[in-house]
Amino acid sequence: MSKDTRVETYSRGLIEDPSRWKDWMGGMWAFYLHRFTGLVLSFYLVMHLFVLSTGYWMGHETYTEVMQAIAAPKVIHVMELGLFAAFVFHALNGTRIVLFDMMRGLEIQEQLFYLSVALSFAIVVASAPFFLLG
Amino acid sequence: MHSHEVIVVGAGGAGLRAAIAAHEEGADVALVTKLHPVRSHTGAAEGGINAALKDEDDWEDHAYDTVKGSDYIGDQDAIEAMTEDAPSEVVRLENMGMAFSRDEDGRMAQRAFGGLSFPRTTYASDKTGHMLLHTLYEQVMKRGITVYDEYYVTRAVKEDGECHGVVAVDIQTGRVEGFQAGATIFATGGVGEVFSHTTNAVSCTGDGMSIAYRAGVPMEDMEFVQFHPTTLPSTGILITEGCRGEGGILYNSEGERFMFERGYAPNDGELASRDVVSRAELTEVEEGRGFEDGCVHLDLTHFGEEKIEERLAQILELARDFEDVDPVTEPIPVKPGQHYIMGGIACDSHGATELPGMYAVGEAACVSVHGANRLGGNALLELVVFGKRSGRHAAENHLTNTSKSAVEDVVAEEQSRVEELKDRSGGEHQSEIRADVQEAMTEHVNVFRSEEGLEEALEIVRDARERYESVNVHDTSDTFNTDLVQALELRSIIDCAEAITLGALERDESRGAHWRYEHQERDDENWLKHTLVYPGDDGPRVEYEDVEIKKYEPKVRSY
Amino acid sequence: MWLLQRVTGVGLIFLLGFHFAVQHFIVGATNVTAANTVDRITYGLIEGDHVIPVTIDMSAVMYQASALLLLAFSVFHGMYGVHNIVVEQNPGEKIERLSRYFFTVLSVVLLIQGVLIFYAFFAP
Amino acid sequence: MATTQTESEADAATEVGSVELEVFRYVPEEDDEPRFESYTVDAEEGTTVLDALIEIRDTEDASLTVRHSCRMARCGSDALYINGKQRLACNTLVKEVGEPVKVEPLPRFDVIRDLVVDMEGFYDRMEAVEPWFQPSHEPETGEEFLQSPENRKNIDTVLDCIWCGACTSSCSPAGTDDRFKGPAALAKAYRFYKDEREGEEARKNRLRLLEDAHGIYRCHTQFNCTEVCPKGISPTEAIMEMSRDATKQKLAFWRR
Repeated sequence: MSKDTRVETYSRGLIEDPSRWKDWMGGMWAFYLHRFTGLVLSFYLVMHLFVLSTGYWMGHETYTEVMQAIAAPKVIHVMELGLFAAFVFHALNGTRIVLFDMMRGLEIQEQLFYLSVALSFAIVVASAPFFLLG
Repeated sequence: MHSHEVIVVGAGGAGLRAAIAAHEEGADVALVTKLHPVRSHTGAAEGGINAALKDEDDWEDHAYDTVKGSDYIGDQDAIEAMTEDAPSEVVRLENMGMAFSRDEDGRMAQRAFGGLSFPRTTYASDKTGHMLLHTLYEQVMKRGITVYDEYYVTRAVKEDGECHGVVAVDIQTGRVEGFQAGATIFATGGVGEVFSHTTNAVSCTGDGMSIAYRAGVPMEDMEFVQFHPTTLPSTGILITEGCRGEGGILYNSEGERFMFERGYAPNDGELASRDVVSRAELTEVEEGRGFEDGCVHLDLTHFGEEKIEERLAQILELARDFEDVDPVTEPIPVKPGQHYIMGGIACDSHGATELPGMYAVGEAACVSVHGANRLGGNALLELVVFGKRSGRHAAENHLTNTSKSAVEDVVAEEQSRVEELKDRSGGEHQSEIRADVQEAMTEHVNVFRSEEGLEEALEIVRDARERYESVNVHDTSDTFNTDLVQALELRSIIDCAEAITLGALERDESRGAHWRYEHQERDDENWLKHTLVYPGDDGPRVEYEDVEIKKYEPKVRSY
Repeated sequence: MWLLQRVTGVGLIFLLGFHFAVQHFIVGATNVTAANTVDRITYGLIEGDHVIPVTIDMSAVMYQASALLLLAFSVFHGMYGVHNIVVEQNPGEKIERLSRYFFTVLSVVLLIQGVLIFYAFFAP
Repeated sequence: MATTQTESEADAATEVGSVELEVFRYVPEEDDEPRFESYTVDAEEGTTVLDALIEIRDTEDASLTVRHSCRMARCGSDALYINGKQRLACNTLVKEVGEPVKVEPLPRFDVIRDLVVDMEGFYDRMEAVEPWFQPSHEPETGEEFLQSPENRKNIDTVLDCIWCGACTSSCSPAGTDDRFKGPAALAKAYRFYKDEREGEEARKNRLRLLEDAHGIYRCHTQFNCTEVCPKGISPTEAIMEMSRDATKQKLAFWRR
């Protein structure tokens, strides 16, 4: 860690960190899930705007064709449901974090995490038909 | 090779305070310590720090209490110096940011303690030592004082009757390094590891005393070892005197409040001084009125949870974690355990020893303010008062003609001693010898001492010294070799154990913490004097020195 | 910035929630055409004739505001979030600065692109 | 375990029997890579992990290296990673963590040897928050700063920090970002931040010191630090309060 250490030290490296996932406690899961879903959503945002840009650069016809083509395969619907799940969890856990910022619920942080997971799950299951059928 | 004007060995409360004082006097000062400063055992002190802060209180009463507590063998000039400085030094700590517990009016709170005529023990919950240690270390960081942590000092460099610094093993790398200094202050703490049942950390091995002793400076009053009346039976962990100060009660197995009912201390009861309470407890146990494990019960259940949590939070934690007892609802089993050594490196009230350039302070020193028995709350006070005095004195009077080559010579000698230790084969492991010494000392040189037992202990200790000649270090690594460090520490333990036992054997009277079966009375005619143990060619040599008596003539001591 | 991340985050819960509701609960992903996109952006008219059969005719300005806010908030929240992950690896001043430039530029590009898309379907 | 066996409770009170420990070993002169070594020791009801390690060192393998000193959870030397969590070896009972007891040095710290890690970086972090008292004014001789008992009580828990490093070891942002001071140092800063003796100016300075890009806002409320702290401190809470205050202060900039 420090440069002015007297002895050679052995660094176990960062690989240690995720490899200990079995030991993670609630807060740690919340953090990694939040981060992961955040990355997914950000990546989607970039791609989404890229796809939509056909509407500007290639005209309305092409836009409609592209949108229809993308939405056609069933697997896309499942992925969209996944995206929605990411959003719901990120939003609920984000609410949990904002609560902490306001110094609320610090003692029940772990329960709040489980609550946000459970709520996300419920919302996603309830919404699934719209994605898979629509 | 490092060179500083003042080197402080040991970074507990006394060492840190001395370093700060020396730095304030403008000296180039560095701390050399075998533990990182915040790991020091000062942090485990619980109860508080005595000072006559209040208007109704008087430092001279504090001085009298201390003299009486010392069983009249404390040097009264030093005691007066300490108690007079106490209020300003405690305020100084507050000004450094120390978080004392507070009264309603926002001033520092004080509570009652054993052997004191006024509730003058200033405290920070039951973590006073922790707060003190951290506050002082914060000030060391602020001042940018150099700290060499995890260096084990093995020897003082002595040439032409002066101390030119020390030599230490860098525990992390195994290298032997020299520290040249115009003044070396030993603040290395106590000797708990001499005993098996102790409140002390395993690092309290009396290194400083042994090093100074080997440089020709005597150990003073080593036979006066304090046994704290309330330690946990399984681990020896300290249960603060603050428990009794706040109103905790000691019961025997017959439900008697024996301190009163059996007449040990008809006036002060549980708040008699520590030697009195420890003896009372053991007497109860020996007469069959104890609990399992040789314990009595310390009852706090009448306090209610809130008070315990506020004032004795740590006790709650310790009793629950280490003894599986909940002090809120049940009494804590306690028994006496080694806690403190009143003796140490002989020095004057500026911490200066016979050897120019060498100082001692804190538990490692014997200024003699505690005499035959230390009062609770006076140890932390000693640290700050004499820490300041010795640091200041050392900064003003350090030697200027120290020799670099003398240090280098000793580095080479110590280097080969360490190499030789590691290369050895055969012989016993240090842990076996250490355990034998500890057991013998706990068996025979405990609260009650008999001539026969002391002689047996002395024999075992001397035998251990012979066995140590061929001690074997199994670990040959250079990196963080704790096996080596412990082997080196063992020699200090043996040195101290021998001085303690020898002093106890010679002193055929009972005074303060020293109690002899054959001579149960105090003998002021023959023994109003300090024991000095010098190293000699064929074993230690004992000499005596008169006690400094000023205002307070010895009289019968009762609580 | 930290606060802004919080504010946009909370805002996004509603904006993105609305967006999802429109796209997947009312219109349905398979039914996106240029025509209904134009309807929404120009007139604030959301026709749910596929999944949930409701028709919302909200104020055009409201819809436009929500769409543009969604764009701004999501671009900021997303890009600043990813930048933070980079910073947190303590990659050194240089890469940190590069990351800041990169995500700033990317954000601007995304914003412009978003506005252009908006413009493409704004046809009163 | 023992609580369900009502019959043999008296026996179970003293004997737990032999316990297996898997201990992380790395001696730089001998090992290129760390390895795990198995030991078996006899344990009693009250045997702590530290007791077991000392037993191994004294009787089986003298080369096993671990920092320890006070044995009473005060010096903070022996924070280790025991069965998946940062704990103090001296107040962790062997029987409470389950077998085998897997003992590793603190994660995210570099290893010097065996269970001994390099604490220098940790100490640097502690020092970086200027953890010393900065009073509102220079006191006159003998003047004592006043502090209300309530204010003193507010900082009681954070004052108890023993610098063991368990929290900082558990914190992922502190692991990846050297410049993030980590939970221990920030809790230490909070100890002064909340101390009313320091005054308004010092409070503002303390926040200013903490709120750069690698400062308090790096906290991701993982709560690992709070979970592992052997002294029951919640650094997360301290950090949240300071970041809230820092934000408020910034928002109110036009009022000044």
